[in-house]
Amino acid sequence: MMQIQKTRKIEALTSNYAVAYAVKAADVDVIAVYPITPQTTIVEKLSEFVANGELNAELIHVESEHSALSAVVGASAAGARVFTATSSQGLELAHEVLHIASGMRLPIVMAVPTRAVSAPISIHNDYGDVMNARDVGWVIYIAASAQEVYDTVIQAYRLAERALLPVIVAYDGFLMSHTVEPVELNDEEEVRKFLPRTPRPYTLNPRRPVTMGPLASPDWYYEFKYQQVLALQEAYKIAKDVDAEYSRAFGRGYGVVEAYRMEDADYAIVTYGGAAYGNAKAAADLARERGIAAGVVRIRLYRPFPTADVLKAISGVKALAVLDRAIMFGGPAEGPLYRDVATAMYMSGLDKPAVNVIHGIGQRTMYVEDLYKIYTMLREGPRKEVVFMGVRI
Amino acid sequence: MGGAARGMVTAAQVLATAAILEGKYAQAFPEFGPERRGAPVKSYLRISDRPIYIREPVLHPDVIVVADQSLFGAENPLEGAKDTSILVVNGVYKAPIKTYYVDATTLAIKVLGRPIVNTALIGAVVKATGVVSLGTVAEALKKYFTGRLYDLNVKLVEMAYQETVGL
Amino acid sequence: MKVYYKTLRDLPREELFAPGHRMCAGCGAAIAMRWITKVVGPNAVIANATGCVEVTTTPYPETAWMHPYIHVAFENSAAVASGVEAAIKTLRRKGLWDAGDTKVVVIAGDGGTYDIGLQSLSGMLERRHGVLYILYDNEAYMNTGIQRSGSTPKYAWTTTTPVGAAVRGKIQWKKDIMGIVMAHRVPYAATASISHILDMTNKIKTALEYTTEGPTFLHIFAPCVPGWRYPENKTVEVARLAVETGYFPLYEWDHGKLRLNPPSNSHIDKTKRKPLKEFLKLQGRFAHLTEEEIAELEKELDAYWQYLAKLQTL
Amino acid sequence: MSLPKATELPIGAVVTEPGSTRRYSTAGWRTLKPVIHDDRCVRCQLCWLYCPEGTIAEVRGVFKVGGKTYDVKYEIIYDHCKGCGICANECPTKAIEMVPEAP
Repeated sequence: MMQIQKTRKIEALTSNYAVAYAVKAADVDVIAVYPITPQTTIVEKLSEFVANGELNAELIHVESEHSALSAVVGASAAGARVFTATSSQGLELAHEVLHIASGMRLPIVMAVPTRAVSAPISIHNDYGDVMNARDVGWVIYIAASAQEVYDTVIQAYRLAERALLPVIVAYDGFLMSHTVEPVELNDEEEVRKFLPRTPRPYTLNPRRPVTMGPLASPDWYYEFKYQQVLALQEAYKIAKDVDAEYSRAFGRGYGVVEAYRMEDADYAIVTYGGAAYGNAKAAADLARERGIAAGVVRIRLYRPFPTADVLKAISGVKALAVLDRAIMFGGPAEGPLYRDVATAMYMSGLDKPAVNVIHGIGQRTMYVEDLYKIYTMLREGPRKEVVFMGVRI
Repeated sequence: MGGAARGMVTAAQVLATAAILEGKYAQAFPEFGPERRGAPVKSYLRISDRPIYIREPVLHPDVIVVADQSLFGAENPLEGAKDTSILVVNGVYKAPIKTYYVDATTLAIKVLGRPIVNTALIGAVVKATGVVSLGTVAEALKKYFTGRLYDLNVKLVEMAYQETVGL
Repeated sequence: MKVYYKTLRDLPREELFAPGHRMCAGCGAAIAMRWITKVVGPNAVIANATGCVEVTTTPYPETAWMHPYIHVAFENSAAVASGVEAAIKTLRRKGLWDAGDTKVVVIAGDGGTYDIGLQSLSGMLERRHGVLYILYDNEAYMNTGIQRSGSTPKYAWTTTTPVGAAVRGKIQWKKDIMGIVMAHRVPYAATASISHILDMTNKIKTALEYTTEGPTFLHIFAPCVPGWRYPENKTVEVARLAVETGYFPLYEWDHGKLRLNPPSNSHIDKTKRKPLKEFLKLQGRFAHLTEEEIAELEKELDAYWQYLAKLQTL
Repeated sequence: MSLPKATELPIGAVVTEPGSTRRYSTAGWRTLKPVIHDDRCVRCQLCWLYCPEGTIAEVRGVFKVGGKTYDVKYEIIYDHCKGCGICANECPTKAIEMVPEAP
């Protein structure tokens, strides 16, 4: 026991710094980033690593997020291990290239400390940005602690390079990106063993010339899109394997879905991200103190959607609420995760009362008491319509 | 709570770092805005022996640190205070709860030559709470300062620790 | 420029750009591509912006390219090339690149350079990536069916600058892209025309070699048969007249010095230039021009030459 | 024609065979085709130089034409000639003639 404690290296880091440490451990070759709040401290830390010679990488200070993602597409196509990061408007500006990166099957890793999208402009946190990128063929993780952010970036490289898919590692802007927490860092040599350099089938190399990004006519285009469907399906399995392998190597694992006090829960909140999950756990504790069998399910792997694991996690409850931190306007329900959960339930014939609660928009404080109320609401019989919690109506 | 330029975000981070170095769990986060230097800013800190998952602002703090007297006019730093809460204040202020005083501004000017009070207030918090040791604070400061500035800040923490008075 | 090819006999013989591509019969850009690929040689990565060249050369499952080639989008070829260059640099440093001294070349049209791609081009130039950026200029968005661009000359007809009773063609002047590039203090930038192959190939090679110092830029004049409305056998003739009338001067910016190249080096003297009309009259896009309008264009061309003359003295 | 299935194609729409447009003949694009009258050809190379398709081949050898001996001869690869006529237009000795395609 003493020995283990001796070798553990625990640092006080924000989630943004945790990303930078993971990128350094992964021996990334090319980084292209553009400053945007709350992502900026990632690139500041990485710049420091490069300046100090701790990270042997080219850091491209691009002139926009569109170019940031374009540059890492080019670098990844050339066979380099790459990294970029952005938030909010930056992710929106790069949106075009998101589709291209996944269409070209490039193993890019991008960190997204999430932030509300304009207008009006807000630098604060919600998931309006990354939810706009949820269906573009990227794998998306949503982490809930600085430790998990660190671990997930490393896992993301392994998954990306095995599935040949780009990966977003998202987490709460400010609420995590700027929050100092304990993070246990891995030995960098061990991380490099966990992330061996495996040759990719195609790269831009004059010794083996290929054409990337061609024109596909109606006779061909659909097949490549279907390939992406299969790749995302496969990534579900790979993500589980990678998490298990990581857990064996470094002693920390998360699964693709995390459940809190769900063993005997009658009512569940299903959600994502650090603040929603942490506060929902506190609310579940409170609810249990007050006699409600409450639990929380957290979606860690958001794309591909872990349908089987989610359905399993909620199979025993009487009713559930899906707590969303983004508004997708004009749909049958405004919460993106709710649509996923409802679709998954419908497709599997699972019929349970399920309500969509939206909260934490533009970093409106989600008090534990608010989330506790979700449990009482579920007990009383959930409403059909979407609940916009915390807004003045 | 303090003006942004007074480094209250860093102060909370240093304390969190010290707690983590001592094997505790900690969480330090500022309340953010696009404000520039000098605007009031709140910074939160939780320290625990168990993992911390709650990510709510600290509603009922055990310790309230006020870096700038003027905030008592503009804000209410004692909002949410419990009977058992402790106030650590730069200068003199009469509050209805247990209060620790330190003239952080004078100390900072004396040591750093500038009225940057955050590290002085770290010393005051350590005196008031004993939540971490001065030794680990000095260790934690290494992550935030180097060279001469590090030496001066360690000195400032120690001086503030000595000069903090509880009433 | 350095002279790598003194006569046509010195030019590289190997074809590195496959036929069977779907560019129009008589395409000026196709001539440029043939010579770019030959001169650049096999050890290079090509990053291509969306445009005519891109769609006509990569009809899946075929490609005209013999080089490693990447197309990502319209506005970002300079950013993509920045990433490729950075990747090769790091991988070489780490001993993970097995192809030696690989060059990076961008090929983009005027839409992808003057307009939508200007920002990423500027970023690449400012960051001084060792990339050769080649603009093939056909003076409009030809890929989408002849719409005006920042490069379209004044009074030219396009589908978005039609000739009507109130407005007759494009009402603005062509943007000075070379001036914009030169303002980035690149080591080397030059203009070239598909009609003057020795000049063009020596400039491609010079610009390629100078990428060891930073970004270099070539502005290649490439006439477009359907867009300019001339017979498809006249492509080289039109390009040659563009040079001989002074409409498209051949010059180079070599480490801060501007030098006019033959035959343009004699063209500061107006009498040495053929009348602009000879270039205009071959093309349907200028068929509506009145004598007054031609006179205005000539006047503006004179002013441009005076500007070049001044630049040459710097 | 039966095309490959999604799972049989290289991932990411990568084209793995360089220069493979060569398989596609553009001969059908022509209405007129160039014919080189070798006796009038002075080997100036301009047709080879300006061909947008690279379909004018330089054939090395010993060629005796009208009392002159050349080490090269130019031949058109008709599979890829689109019949644009630039070669004929640029030829200084009018050695290339554009003739209608045989019906």
